[in-house]
Amino acid sequence: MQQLLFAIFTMVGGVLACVVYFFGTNFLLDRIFPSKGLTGAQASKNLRITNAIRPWLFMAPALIALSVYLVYPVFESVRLAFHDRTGQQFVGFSNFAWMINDGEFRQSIFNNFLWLLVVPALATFFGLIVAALTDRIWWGNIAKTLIFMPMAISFVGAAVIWKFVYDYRAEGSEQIGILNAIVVAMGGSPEAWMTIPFWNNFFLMVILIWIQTGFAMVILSAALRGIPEETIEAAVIDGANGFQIFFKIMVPQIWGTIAVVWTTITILVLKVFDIVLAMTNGQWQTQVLANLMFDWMFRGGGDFGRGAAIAVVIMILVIPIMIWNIRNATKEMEGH
Amino acid sequence: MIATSRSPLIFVVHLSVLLLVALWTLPTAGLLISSLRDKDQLAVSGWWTALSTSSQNLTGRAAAPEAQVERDGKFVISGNLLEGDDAKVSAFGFRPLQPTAFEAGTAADIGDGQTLTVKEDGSYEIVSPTRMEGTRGQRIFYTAAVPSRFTLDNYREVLNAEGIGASFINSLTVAIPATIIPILVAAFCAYALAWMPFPGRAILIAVIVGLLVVPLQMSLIPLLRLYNGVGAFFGVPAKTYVGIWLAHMGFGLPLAVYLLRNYMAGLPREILESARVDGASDFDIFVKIILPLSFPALASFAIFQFLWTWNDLLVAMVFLGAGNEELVLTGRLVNLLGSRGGNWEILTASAFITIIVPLVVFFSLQRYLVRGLLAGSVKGG
Amino acid sequence: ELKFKPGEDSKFNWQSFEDFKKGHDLKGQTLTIFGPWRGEDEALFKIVYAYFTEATGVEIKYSSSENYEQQIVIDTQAGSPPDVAILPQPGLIADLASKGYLSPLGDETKQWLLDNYAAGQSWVDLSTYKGKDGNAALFAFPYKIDVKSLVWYVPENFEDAGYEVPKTMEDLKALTEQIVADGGTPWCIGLGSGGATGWPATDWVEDLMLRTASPETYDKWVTNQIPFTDAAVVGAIDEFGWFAKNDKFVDGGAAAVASTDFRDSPKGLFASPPKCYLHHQASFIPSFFPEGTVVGEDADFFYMPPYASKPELGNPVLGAGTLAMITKDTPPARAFIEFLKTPIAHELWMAQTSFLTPYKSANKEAYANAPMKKQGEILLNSTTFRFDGSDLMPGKIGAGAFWTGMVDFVGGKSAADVADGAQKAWDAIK
Amino acid sequence: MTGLVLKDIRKSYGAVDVIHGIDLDIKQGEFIVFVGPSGCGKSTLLRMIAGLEEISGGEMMIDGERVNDVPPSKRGIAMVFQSYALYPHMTVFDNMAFGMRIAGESKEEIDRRVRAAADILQLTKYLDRLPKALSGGQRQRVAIGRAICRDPKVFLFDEPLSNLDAALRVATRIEIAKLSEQMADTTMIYVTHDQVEAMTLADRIVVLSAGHIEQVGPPLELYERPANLFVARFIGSPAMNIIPAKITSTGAATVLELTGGRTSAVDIATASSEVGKAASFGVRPEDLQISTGDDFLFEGTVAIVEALGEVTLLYIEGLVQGEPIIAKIPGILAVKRGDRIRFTADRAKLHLFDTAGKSYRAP
Amino acid sequence: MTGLVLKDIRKSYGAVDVIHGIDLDIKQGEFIVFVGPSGCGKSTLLRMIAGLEEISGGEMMIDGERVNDVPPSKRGIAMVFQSYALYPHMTVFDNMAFGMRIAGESKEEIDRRVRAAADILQLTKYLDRLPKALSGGQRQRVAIGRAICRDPKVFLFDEPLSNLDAALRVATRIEIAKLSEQMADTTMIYVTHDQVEAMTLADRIVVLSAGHIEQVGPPLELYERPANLFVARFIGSPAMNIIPAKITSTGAATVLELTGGRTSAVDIATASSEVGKAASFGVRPEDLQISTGDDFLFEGTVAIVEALGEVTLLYIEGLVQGEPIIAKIPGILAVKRGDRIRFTADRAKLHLFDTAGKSYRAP
Ligand SMILES: Nc1ncnc2c1ncn2[C@@H]1O[C@H](COP(=O)(O)OP(=O)(O)OP(=O)(O)O)[C@@H](O)[C@H]1O
Ligand SMILES: Nc1ncnc2c1ncn2[C@@H]1O[C@H](COP(=O)(O)OP(=O)(O)OP(=O)(O)O)[C@@H](O)[C@H]1O
Ligand SMILES: [Mg+2]
Ligand SMILES: [Mg+2]
Repeated sequence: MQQLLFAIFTMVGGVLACVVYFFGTNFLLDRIFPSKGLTGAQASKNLRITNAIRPWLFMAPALIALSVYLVYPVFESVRLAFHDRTGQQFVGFSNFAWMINDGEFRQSIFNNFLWLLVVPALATFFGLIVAALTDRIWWGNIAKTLIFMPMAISFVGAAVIWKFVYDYRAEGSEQIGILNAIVVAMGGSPEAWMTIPFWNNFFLMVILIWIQTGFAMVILSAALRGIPEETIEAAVIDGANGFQIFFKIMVPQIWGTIAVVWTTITILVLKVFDIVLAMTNGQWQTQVLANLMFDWMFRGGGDFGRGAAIAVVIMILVIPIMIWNIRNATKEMEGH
Repeated sequence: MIATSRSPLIFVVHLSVLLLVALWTLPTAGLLISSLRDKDQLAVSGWWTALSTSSQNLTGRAAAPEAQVERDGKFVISGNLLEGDDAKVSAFGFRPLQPTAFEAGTAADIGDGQTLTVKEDGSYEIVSPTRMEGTRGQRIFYTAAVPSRFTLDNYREVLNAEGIGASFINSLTVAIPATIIPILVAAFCAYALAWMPFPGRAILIAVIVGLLVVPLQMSLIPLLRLYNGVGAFFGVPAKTYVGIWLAHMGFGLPLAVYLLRNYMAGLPREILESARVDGASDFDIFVKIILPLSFPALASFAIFQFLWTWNDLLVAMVFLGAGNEELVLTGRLVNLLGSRGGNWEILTASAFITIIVPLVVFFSLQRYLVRGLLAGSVKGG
Repeated sequence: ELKFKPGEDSKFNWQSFEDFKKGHDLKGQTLTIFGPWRGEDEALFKIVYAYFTEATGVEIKYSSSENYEQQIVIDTQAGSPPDVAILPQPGLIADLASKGYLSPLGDETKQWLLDNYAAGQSWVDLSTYKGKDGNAALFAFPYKIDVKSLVWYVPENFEDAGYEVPKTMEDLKALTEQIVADGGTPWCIGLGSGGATGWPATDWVEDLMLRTASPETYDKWVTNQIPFTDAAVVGAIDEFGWFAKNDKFVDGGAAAVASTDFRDSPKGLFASPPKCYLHHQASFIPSFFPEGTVVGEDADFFYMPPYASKPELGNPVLGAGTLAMITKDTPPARAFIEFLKTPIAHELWMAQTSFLTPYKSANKEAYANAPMKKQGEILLNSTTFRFDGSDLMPGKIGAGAFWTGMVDFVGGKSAADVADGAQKAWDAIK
Repeated sequence: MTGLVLKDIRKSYGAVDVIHGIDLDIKQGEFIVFVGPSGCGKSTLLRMIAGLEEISGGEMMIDGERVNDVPPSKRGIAMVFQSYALYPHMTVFDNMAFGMRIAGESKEEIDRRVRAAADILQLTKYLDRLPKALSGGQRQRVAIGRAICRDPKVFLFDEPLSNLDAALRVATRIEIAKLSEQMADTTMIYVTHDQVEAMTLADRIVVLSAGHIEQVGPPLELYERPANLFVARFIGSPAMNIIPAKITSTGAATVLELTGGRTSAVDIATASSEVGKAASFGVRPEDLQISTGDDFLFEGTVAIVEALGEVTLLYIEGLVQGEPIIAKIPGILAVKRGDRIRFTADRAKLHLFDTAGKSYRAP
Repeated sequence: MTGLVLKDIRKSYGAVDVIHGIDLDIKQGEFIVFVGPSGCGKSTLLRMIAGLEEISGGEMMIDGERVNDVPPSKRGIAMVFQSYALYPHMTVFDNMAFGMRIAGESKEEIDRRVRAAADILQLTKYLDRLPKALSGGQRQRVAIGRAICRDPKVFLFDEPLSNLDAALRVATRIEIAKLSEQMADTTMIYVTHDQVEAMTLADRIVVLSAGHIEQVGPPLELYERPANLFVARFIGSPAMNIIPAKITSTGAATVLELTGGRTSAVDIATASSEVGKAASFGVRPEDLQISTGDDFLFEGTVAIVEALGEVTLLYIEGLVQGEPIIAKIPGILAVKRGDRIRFTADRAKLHLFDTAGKSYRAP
């Protein structure tokens, strides 16, 4: 009971503090540089000042949090990447040199590219299809909830789930993995899916797609619902069928959101490690960068230098996406 | 809505959604059914077999010799292998290698003049001409058609675990502010990035996108060090709820800002302009126009942020601690699995217990993903 | 709240408790312990430390984590370590010691171990690491040991088939072949463990290594003084291959070995008809037996036998265990280490489950049941005790390349190739 | 062929009934204009014809077939939306070409037809722009162009010219008239609030009010013989002046006593039972003439003078309570506020309605 | 006070120049109407005045102060958007009350003013509805109501009545006129394409074309003395008929030879240097009269007869290439297609433009 009260109190307090900040600073800003009531040069001067300050007031908490929680660690990582395993001694590029010569690293890069090709595209695609189709049926919300479920399931749970899918028992004994059960039922012989090099990557990707489709679906569903109905009506009148409406009218209008979802999942793929860790820990040639990094960071005390160096590589891989986003944002601003 | 709901295509739609849903739920269904199964069955047979009557090879043990009674000069041990289960024995045996040597109902000669009979209903009888010795009962192998049987034991075990209620509250205490605060913070930031002109906007957006990629693991040590420093400096504990809220906020912000900005930038410009003409300041516009109109985006992000904070273990362990008082639900459940993480039956049940809250959140926020929020506001293309 | 009333049961050495109580009064202080025990183990440990609290008045805050490896690195690096850490990985401890995060336990403790633990030198060696200054010192205190050299079987199945418990490795191999000849499958081997897949095989190899090579070779192997590709190592791997890579010897054939979960694999012993007759695994495995299985009756174990042809190697025992160390030097932390030196601290856990100790003064009668006692005796009677080699190797090898290599090995790679790969990985981190 | 038939068509949004049973027979090739006050249900009706709005009650037939459940794309219609509904992600060209592309027309044909439509609508310069870079009127023209480009059986226009300037409006109106002439088989249904459009384009005008039909008929019939007060006031701008009156004598012509006290004879036959009843006397502003003699209908004070160039509007106050009487006199007049002026009108052009608003004139 | 001054205001979207330097002086309290063809830049200009569009060049002053960089909220304006721009998540009431709430008006005051505006605009029934449940015209009225409710220095209306029916349009127009009368200090700037609105409301009309001003002046001046061909054709509907002509004699009155071969004298003085030059002769449709005698301006064949009730439009072909000459004759005529008719016109109402389109009439 007491804990509950404490919990409620802290929750309300935390949220209130945040609200107070925004209202408070705004109030102060308007107080220090008043423009209401005032007219003339003073007002417009004050306004210009407030207009210059206000975006930063709005962004301040976010920017501070981002700097503390993300930018600072980035710099720290970069620093560590040039140091030895304890983070004490400067070693120059030797961590990177090691990396390039490391077979596992090269394997990870290759696998990561596979993941990047497959997962964002498929997860976004399925998410889009589900979001669009479920809007048209009465049990759409139920369907969505079911497809969203993998997202909500805890990671440990997901690992067990896929164990029950991919599990392999020797030929002849009863299969408890459904995939093998199906294969056997169809007359095939069971496979240890996780151990088939190259293809096992795809079996792992299936898991992430299975999870991330829910993400794509929710975001795209919100976007789809923002499409002006009239444009769809107009297309209906123009004689377009369901597919044409979907691909020629709806999809182009939410193109921006599709790109966002795709970007987000792409970045997530760069960071994905728990699936690999739980299913194979990079064995059977399924290693990916993030897992490799995790491995070097923490296994047996860790090697911060190499871990950080891999992290830096992951971060570098995102630069094209950043550039693409700058371009988009600039274009959009010209439009405004 | 368009009056086309009866087009023949709709069946295709129903079918495809059904197919997708089936594909997506099938794995989870496995988990659900598994969570309701007896723990020893999990590793032995596929979860789908639990749904139907299945023929299984089982091992039972007759009562110990001390339970024998003398009847007609013979010594008899009797009992029932199924112990009330609604199964049907078809065959039995007494040697592990020939578990189906005898049909149910027949008498098997088990040596020393003893006979063993197992009937269809599972009742058995060992008849011996001499008094039987030993402390352990005879093993009986039998094949039985076992109808599907489910149990809530796994759930009971999880729910009765010590401290689970407190952990539940801890999780909520973490997750709720860790969802609301970043949304608020991100929404303001997203608005500024979408609609307030200032130099460097595009770069800032890109940087935020770039920050999405920062691996969480990289930040933990520097941040905890910072927390310890701050804690020591102010003489407060380093691991507090505020600390973890802020941590979750920091990690969730890039995505929040990115999603929200994208959505806000798509709102019709005329609406904002008209508010501006109406004399509204940026703050008014944000609070009174943008926020209500961004509900779908806010809701979708809230769903995810809640989910992540709810299911998170790592951040909570590092920034809140792993002690008994502050342990979050995920931590508590993982601990239930024991040191070697073995107990799948616990795992399956706890997976479903943790999923409930996010699903409720999803369900309740889903209605904010509304259609036609902007309808009627502007005319034009 | 104390499970066993002090003074009541004579199998406990209450005197040591009273003595300890007299020597320590730290009322009002707290002690944070970070350990690997969760769930049932945590509950058992709580019962034990309640006596420490009772004796000293120190309030204990125990926490654990699924990812304790990661957690301890983060906590020590960030400067907020627990007072006492208990970890099962000497490799990780060595790393912590070398970074200066551990306080030495002193020569007096070292002497104590030599005097009181069976195969004391083994334990001292295990607990001695190089500190930040480069000087070796005792940094850890072994507490709670698992014996790994065990082979599990179902006595009734043996009886039924007329098999005998083998006394030598030759017998064991013969038995294996016998079972095959009888149409059965001798072994259940499962290496699956999610991200840690492969580790059960390393136990096999280490156990076989101790039976084919001298302990010194073993020690050199785990420190890479001899390369992985040494004939002794390759030989041990091939020995394992004899068991695991023969489709007829293992349930499901060799292909199933890597992908069967180690938690599932013992269940084959209890199937009807039995899927296998033998299972090599550490003392913890009964938790994964079907519900209701009584160890000692429904299932039992025997000591993984040595080769009759190599009597000079004696009765080596492979084991693992947890080691306690001081990560923040406080009086309660010191007192806790002292507490671990009392017989009562061992007996209390012995009287429950899953606890073995090489502590000679701990009353063997305190073991809760016969199988535990039997395991305890294996431990006490060992001529050589060696800690799990993969835990001694650097994390990248012992919890990485070695695991992966073994998975590849059962997948068809040759022992030489596997050893070569592991050695390359080792070279890379030097 | 029978064109379009509406039988007791109804529509309600939840509890709000907006269409209360519309019966209408539209012949193939006819040009029908819907007029009515804002919010009376014109767009809704049009959207129901298009199939965009579900029909809550009644039957709709196209070419003798019930189409209540036929999807829009199968009804062979083109529509111009009141809110344009342009595809925001497509250029003007693509917006117009979309329907044809869907129909699988050849590239050349599409190009030809789009360019022709763009030409008519003066959009050629803007073919490559996105809708958001267009002015309001330009957007509207694109919406029209989109409909013109297709070749439907039924054209639906929802206030297609409302945002156009006069010149373009006339030009587009003429284009639409031409279109309807060229495609004699194509039915056009057109919603407007512009009198001129309604009068010039329509074969028949349908006057709607609050969800039901007040009168249907050719434009001039509605203008000359409105069936009731509502239509009388709605058709014609400025609206017909209504002056309360009392019937004093009936017969082939009816004699009235107006509020002002003057009497007037009207060329409408009434039954003798009507004598003494109150009635509404109506005269259109443009039918009023300034009288200099004594033979006048009424006299009033000028409150406002609006000189539009071509005509002058005089707002006369003091005759009917509340509303001024409006007179529309050709040319520019030398009349000032406050002048007292007498008006007269052609007897044949006067109107008379009973208390329920129904016209006394035989339909 | 000096009202609003625009000095060489320019606007370009990227490479597209849409406003080419507008100079305009608007006095406080004046009612200015912008007219011009669709896409000529009216909305853009209005938006620049509102501060919603950045000014690419030139200066804008309100009350003597440069406001180029002053944000909209500080300019004391209210605006009705061409595309409504309603707040979709607010009820009609809240939409109208929003501005006042921001300004911190009291609850009662807000309620009073919103209800008053709703009353005028016949929106009272709909106060609780969301915009999406309104018809096009109703939405437009809400947009107007929103502006009316506030109490600004400058009102900006962008085609506020385009979706309203005639009656409501007249009513609302009168309301706006009243408003402007009541608030004599409030400047109104009004964009419309409706001639009547422009003529009746404006103190001055600004005729825009392709981003520049063609003429500024009081309505009647524009009607009677258009400065150039563009204005002449733009003001008045149907547009002025233009007939190519040649100046044959100059002086206080000018004599022309029209294409048809007939000559006509025009009451416009021209210099003698103009003799022999080509010119455009202009006559408004409503200034044409049917001539029965020999004294006619031109003769032509009726191509189309449009009877609007009040007036009849005759489209005469064969006189000028391409375009028909339009005559607007009061009343309903018994004229058929194909009839040959002679027209005459008042000399004083004729127009004459030089080859560049400039009027010969002194401004
Ligand atoms: N974002 C833009 N980019 C390029 N050109 C634009 C943009 N917005 C408007 N224009 C062009 O600027 C010109 C002026 O537009 P504006 O909206 O001011 O016209 P308008 O006079 O209001 O027309 P209408 O009466 O049709 O509303 C138009 O030709 C339009 O195509
Ligand atoms: N979704 C809705 N829910 C409730 N009422 C609605 C809804 N949509 C429209 N209405 C009401 O239905 C009536 C008819 O609307 P409709 O759009 O057909 O009018 P309209 O005749 O086209 O008017 P306008 O000329 O103003 O466009 C209006 O009074 C409107 O308020
Ligand atoms: Mg409408
Ligand atoms: Mg405009």
